[in-house]
Amino acid sequence: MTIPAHEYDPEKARSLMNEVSERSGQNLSACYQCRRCAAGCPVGEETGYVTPDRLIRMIALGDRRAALENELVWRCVSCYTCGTRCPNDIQTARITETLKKMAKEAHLEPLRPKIADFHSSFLESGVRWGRVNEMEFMGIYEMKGALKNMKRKDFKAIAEELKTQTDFGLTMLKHKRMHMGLLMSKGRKEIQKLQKKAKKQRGK
Amino acid sequence: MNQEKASQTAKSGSVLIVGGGIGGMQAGLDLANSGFMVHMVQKDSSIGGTMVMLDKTFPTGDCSMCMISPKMVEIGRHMNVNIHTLATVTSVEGVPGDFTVKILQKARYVDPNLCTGCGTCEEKCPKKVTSEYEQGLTVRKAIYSLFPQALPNTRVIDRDNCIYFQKGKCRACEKFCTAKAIKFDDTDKEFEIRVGAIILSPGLDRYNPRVRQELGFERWPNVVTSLQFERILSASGPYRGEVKRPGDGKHPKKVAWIQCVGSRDSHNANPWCSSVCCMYATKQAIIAKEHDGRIDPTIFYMEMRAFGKDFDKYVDRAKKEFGVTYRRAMVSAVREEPGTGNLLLRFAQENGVLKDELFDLVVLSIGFQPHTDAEAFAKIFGIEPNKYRFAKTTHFNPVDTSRPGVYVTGIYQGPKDIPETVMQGSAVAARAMALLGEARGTEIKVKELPPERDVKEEEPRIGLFVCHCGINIAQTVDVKKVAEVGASLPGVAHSESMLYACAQDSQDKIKKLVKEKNLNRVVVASCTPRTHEPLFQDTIRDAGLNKYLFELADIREQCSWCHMGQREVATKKAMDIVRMNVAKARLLQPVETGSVGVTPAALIIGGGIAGMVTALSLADQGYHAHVVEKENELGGLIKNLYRTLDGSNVQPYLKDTVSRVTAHPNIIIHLGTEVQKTDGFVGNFKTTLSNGEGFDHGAIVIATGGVEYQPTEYHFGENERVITQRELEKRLAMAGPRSRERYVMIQCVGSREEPHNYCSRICCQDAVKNAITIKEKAPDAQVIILYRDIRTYGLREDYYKKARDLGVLFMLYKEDKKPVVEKKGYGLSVKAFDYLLGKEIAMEADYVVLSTGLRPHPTSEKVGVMYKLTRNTDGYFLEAHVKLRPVDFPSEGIFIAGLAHAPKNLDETISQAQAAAGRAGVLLSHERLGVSGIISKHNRDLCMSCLTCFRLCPFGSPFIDTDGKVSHNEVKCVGCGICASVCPMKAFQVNNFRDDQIVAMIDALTESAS
Amino acid sequence: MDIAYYPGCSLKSSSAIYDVQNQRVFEALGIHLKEIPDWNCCGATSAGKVDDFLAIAMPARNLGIAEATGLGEMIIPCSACYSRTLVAQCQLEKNPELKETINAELSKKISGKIKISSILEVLLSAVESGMVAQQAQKKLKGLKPACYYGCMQTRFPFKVPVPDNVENPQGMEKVLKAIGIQSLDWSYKTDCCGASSAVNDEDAADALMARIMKDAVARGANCFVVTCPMCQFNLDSQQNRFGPKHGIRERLPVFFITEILGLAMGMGVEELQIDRHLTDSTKLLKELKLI
Amino acid sequence: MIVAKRKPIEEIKEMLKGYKKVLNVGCGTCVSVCLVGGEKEVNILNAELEIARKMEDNPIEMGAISVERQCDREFLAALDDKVGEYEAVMSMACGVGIQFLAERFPDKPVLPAVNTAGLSVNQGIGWYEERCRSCGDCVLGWTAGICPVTMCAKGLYNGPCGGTNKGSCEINPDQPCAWFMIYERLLRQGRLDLIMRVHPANDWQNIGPRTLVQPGYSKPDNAGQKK
Repeated sequence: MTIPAHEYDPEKARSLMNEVSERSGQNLSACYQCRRCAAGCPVGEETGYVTPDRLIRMIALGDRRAALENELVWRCVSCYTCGTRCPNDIQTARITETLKKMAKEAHLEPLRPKIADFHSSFLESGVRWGRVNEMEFMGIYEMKGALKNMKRKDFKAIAEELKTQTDFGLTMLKHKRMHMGLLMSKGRKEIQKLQKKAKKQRGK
Repeated sequence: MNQEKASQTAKSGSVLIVGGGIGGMQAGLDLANSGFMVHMVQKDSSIGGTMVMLDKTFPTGDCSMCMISPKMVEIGRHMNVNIHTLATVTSVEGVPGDFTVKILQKARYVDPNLCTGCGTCEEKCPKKVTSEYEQGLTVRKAIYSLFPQALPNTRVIDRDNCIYFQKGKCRACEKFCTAKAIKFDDTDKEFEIRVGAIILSPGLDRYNPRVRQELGFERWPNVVTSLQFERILSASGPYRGEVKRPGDGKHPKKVAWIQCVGSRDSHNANPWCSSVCCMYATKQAIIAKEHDGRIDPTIFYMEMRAFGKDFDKYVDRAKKEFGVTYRRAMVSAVREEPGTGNLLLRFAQENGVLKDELFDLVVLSIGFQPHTDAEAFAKIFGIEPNKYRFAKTTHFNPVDTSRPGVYVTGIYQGPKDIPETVMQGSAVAARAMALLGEARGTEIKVKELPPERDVKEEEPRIGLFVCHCGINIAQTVDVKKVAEVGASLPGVAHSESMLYACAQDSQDKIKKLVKEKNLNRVVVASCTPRTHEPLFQDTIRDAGLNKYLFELADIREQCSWCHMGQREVATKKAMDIVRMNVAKARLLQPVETGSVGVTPAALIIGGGIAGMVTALSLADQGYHAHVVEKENELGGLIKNLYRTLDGSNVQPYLKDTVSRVTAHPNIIIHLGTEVQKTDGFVGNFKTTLSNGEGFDHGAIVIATGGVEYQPTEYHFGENERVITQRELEKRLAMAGPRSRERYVMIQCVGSREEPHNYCSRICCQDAVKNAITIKEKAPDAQVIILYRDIRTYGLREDYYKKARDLGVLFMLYKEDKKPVVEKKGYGLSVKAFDYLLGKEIAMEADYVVLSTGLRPHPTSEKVGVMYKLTRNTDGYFLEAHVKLRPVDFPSEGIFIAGLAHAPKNLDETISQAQAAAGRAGVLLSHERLGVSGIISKHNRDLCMSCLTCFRLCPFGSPFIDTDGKVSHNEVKCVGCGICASVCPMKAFQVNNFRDDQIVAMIDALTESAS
Repeated sequence: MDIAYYPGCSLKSSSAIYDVQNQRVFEALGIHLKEIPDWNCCGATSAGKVDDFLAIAMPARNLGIAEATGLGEMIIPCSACYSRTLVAQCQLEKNPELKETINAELSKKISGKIKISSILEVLLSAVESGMVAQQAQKKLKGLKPACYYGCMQTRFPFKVPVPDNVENPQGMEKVLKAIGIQSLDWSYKTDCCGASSAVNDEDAADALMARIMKDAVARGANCFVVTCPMCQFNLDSQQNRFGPKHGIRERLPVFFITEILGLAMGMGVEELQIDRHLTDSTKLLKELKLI
Repeated sequence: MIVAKRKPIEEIKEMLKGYKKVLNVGCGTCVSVCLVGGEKEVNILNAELEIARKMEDNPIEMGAISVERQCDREFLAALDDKVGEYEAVMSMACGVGIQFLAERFPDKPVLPAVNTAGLSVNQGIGWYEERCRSCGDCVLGWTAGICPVTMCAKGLYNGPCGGTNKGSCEINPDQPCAWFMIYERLLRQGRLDLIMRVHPANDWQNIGPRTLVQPGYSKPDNAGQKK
């Protein structure tokens, strides 16, 4: 089965390139496909070999669907190895971060819901209390996971997750590493106001 | 005001050359051989530069030292060249023709006049220091010479590491120096010289990969730089040429090269491409494989930039014959496998799958970068550096710096390979000759010689001198015994042994003995004739003997060095060698060396830019230049070239050049005609043209140029939307691109595939240039370039980056999956396979632009036959030596410039044209040309004109004379001896190598054996 | 000498032991950590992935607070917080208009006058001043540490000044050398431990950590020394998970650099709360007779 | 010119088996030009023989002399006082020279060192191709300068035979068919009608050695006596 040829549309390609370049602050067209980033990417094997160089190539050729829906966008651990060693100074980790936001804006179902839920729960907790409360944000994160499993009626996964989390909690308690109190920062209102303001601006 | 002042004071007839690498040496020799005094300033303790560190060179595999040391010996002995080592220039004042230069020379602590370079001091010196020359792989002593063949080979004391200078003890070197040459009280010296022109050839530093810790240099012992690997490969290197790895001395089996270390990296290192690393990595892989067949070489590269003559063929040979694996994927980090010292490289394979592979040795192909003091250097000479601190030059004057009278050659002008450096060496020589034309010959020394004694009737009275050469011979051969036995040989009137036959005092002794004992032949038993024969010949000539009454018996390279330690056998062999040379000496005859006049004019075939630039340079030097052009107007290929890559405007330059050529009094232009016939020989050619005109001239420059390949692929000719880069360039110059227009360019059309497996070198530049023009004028235009390797080498890499920044899309294609072009509506559709996404891409184009290559000019065949010039398989003329004589032909007096030699860019053509003018200038600067003594003599009585010699002689000296019989033109003869060996009637005999002499040597050897 | 101190959320929860150690060790070195009042979470990597504006705004507020204390330097032990705050400061410098919109909402405005230092920069200044050698007299013979920096200590999403070599940092090695400990060179010093993916992308994280562990073990290290609580927590808590998965039997204690310094200063294991590691760390110390 | 090829060393050794002292005579014209019988080749052959015989402990003494031409008796005069010292004479000249030498010294065995191979052109260094079989009745005028006797395998006067196949001779595809070439060249010269001429068979009847007297000269009446 030969993969169907990709129709290259210069307009589409340029608009995707401009959007990603601007929002990530990276000059994608500078890439000369040396594949150093692929060799250096620690999660290269986990993403089904969708490595940073191929991600840039998707964007350069205007393949928006492929660019937004691939494993690298979600599983990139933002370790910035690719960008630090890129001879043309392209920080692909910033590109995956941008593509995560673009995927969300395009209401695309994240390929790795757990990762998306983790980061949204973490940040929400941070903004809500001013400081991240581990017990609370992990709770919300697990709830979101459980809800998804519930919808899929995957009770075994829920049970398993519950078991690992409780075991983990117990060892943390045993080693007196479990923090019980509630961390807060009074000035969190300023952060929340900034967040609202930014959302309004983005909305325009 | 300065300009007139200079012309009042007479111009200086000497030239300063800053930097003693191959570029500086070429310029020095050209100038010294054409009547100029040369001052060569070198900051190291010996000349040689980077090239002497190399083991072999590409694409021929010639050993670098064998090529460069004859040039070093020649420049070392040249009367008109003063070499100031350990010296740097501190200030330069004045104007072209009259510069005053201050030079600071560091103390050497060894007296050059006394030191004979025997090396005993180095052996006895206790202090070990890491050797910079050997790239830190091994040690040298505190008193040392840079490398075995150093020139001058006077030792030098490294003050910072010498125990005496640091702690006041030791002085071992002084104790053991038999020549008493050590001078601890030596001081730095400052002196001033006056020169007419300055040539900068300081070379470059190499990129130190230590700053890129992820590559593991100086962290994992088995990661070496490419220059360290050159030393590992070299027979004079730390491991004597045995390929071992520094970590544990094991023989590496899997060896990896990582390309572009320090180059093509505007983020972490230097943005330019260093031009030579792709090829030297390929060469190192091949040579390593030759040393040790088990080695499995892999080269990790980004683009294989094999743009030079026969380079692509060399890379193909590496792949097919030597099994070198080329991986188009860059490595991110080099990790070491704990415990084994092996190195783990991870890379992305073509299908995207990541692979870990273990290697025994990793070689980092490091590039060049300007010296750390490049800014200060430029300030001293008052020249403008470009933004990367190279010397700033323009496209149309590639060897002129921003300051008149100061010229630049070699990699200080931009990264380049050895042939281009040598070309620029001759080019700057030409520029200096043009500037100081009238001062030629005003400051050089000429040697007076006593009259030659007539020894024809005398019985042979041979003087035999057997040399110790310090320890080099005496350690293995019983020199005294050889001298004693030698004394009894028939014809020997005097025999003795000497500590150093080549030393100044021994020379004087030989002269005294020749006069006192009325010796009429001299045999010296010492080292290789290659380096010292001219020295001894001049000595006996000073004593009034014809210099060919001399024999050098090599009992060092051919005896003591290769039989180290076997005393009796070596001594017996030394006696045999001496007996043979004495036997030959008995039959030596004096040889008269004639000379021929030189017509100070040159014939230049081809009126393109190469021919015109050569003509202008020669005319400026004061010679007449006959430009013969087939068409009815000058200009050649660049008539349809508008802009160069860096935006310089070509048409005004062309018009200006044509007008200067037509206006120049020394240039005679013959349009619409070709060369009918050329007779005569170097210095005395006579040419008649097809239009009947005829003239005499002393040199010939072949500038027949090339033609653009007319493509047949991709529906060219059928569909008018398929155009070539030239047509696109014209179209852009006239109308400019329209917005949203769609261009797809295809590279390597008609190049790099059989039967034309070579790179035409200019098409990548053309494509990138036009792409930039389009994108700058119409940012929303689509420009896609389908390429096999973008070869924007050297400082041209900036434009490849600029094209990408402007949004030009570059897509790789391979020879076996070429793009497919079809008609689609009004425009065209192009399909190509994208290797990164692993799927086909369909594009649309209003224009498909073919980057067509170059072909040799159709007249090359005729011109080649006319002047007996051979051509390579691609039809380009074959120069005398691909590395060190890129502008000469084997036969004297004929030179080459421009596309006729090989495809090249406009600035490189201009460099080569100026170089050809330089080389021709050297020849034409002599009133008379001395003919070498060691040539073939022809006995017409024995000759039956069987024409075998006529057919075989590569230099065309036998010719069919007016009486129908074969005659021999001694001026063309270089004494190679082919005719003497094939002549059935023994009518040819080479002076000093006659049959009877050689038979006498053989008999002398066989008699003693029986 | 006083210095502003930003602990960050993890030093107040799961990695509280690190907060304790910082306080004690720096106190002993005569460097008084002044925790900045009412600091908020820096957003860590999540902000970078979810909301670019917040990724700058959250650390910006802390910068405002830190500058208000009037101190010239702020130490941030956690690599993630250090990276986020330093990047925010540099981005605000480069982008006055963004600085404007953020300052508008902040009670304590930013003017960009405070130096953001990683724990290693401060420790190295203490090494130079001789305080470390003077305080940390006890010889910890037998420790063969692999110094593990993780990715955020030397690599950043934007251009920022990096005080150490990006690819082969030597900060920890120098500090340990000052107290007589020779650490070994290895190939995975700055590789990523997976950070949050240890929770939300186990296979990827385990593969990363296994590679790091295998090289350290093969090099003959008997422990890790780290400065980042995220790396410490991951390596410390997940050895029992990725070990069996990738066939690694060895278990290496993961010390904070403050723990090593504390021991060398004669502090006890309980005092430094070294006994609270999830991978046992006291067994090695007993074997080497260091406690 | 006349060309020849050196006989294999075994055959020469066989001929010289019985002799201890042999004079080897070189010739300075045709065989020198074709690099088989000049002064150099005489020395080389002598060296080969002396070494070979020495190794078989049956040494031979080889004399060496080269004359300008062995087909002119004046040049052979130089050998008169030399031949006596030798048991046999070897000649490296063409067949003409060898026989003329034998006629001059009838009591000495004269042995050939080369095989004469006809009248050839010099295509390259050491590479010769035959053109003429000297049949004595030249037809080149009618065959556009291509000799059917030499160039055609069957030597047909009125070819081509039925075997031409696409321009090559039937006996060997690399061998061009002479008559095809004749046809082509005559066509080009517009003289194709000549090919239809029937040429009567040549008179090959048993003629002995042909004697030729150039016009204006005459055979001296005392011819036939030994000089």
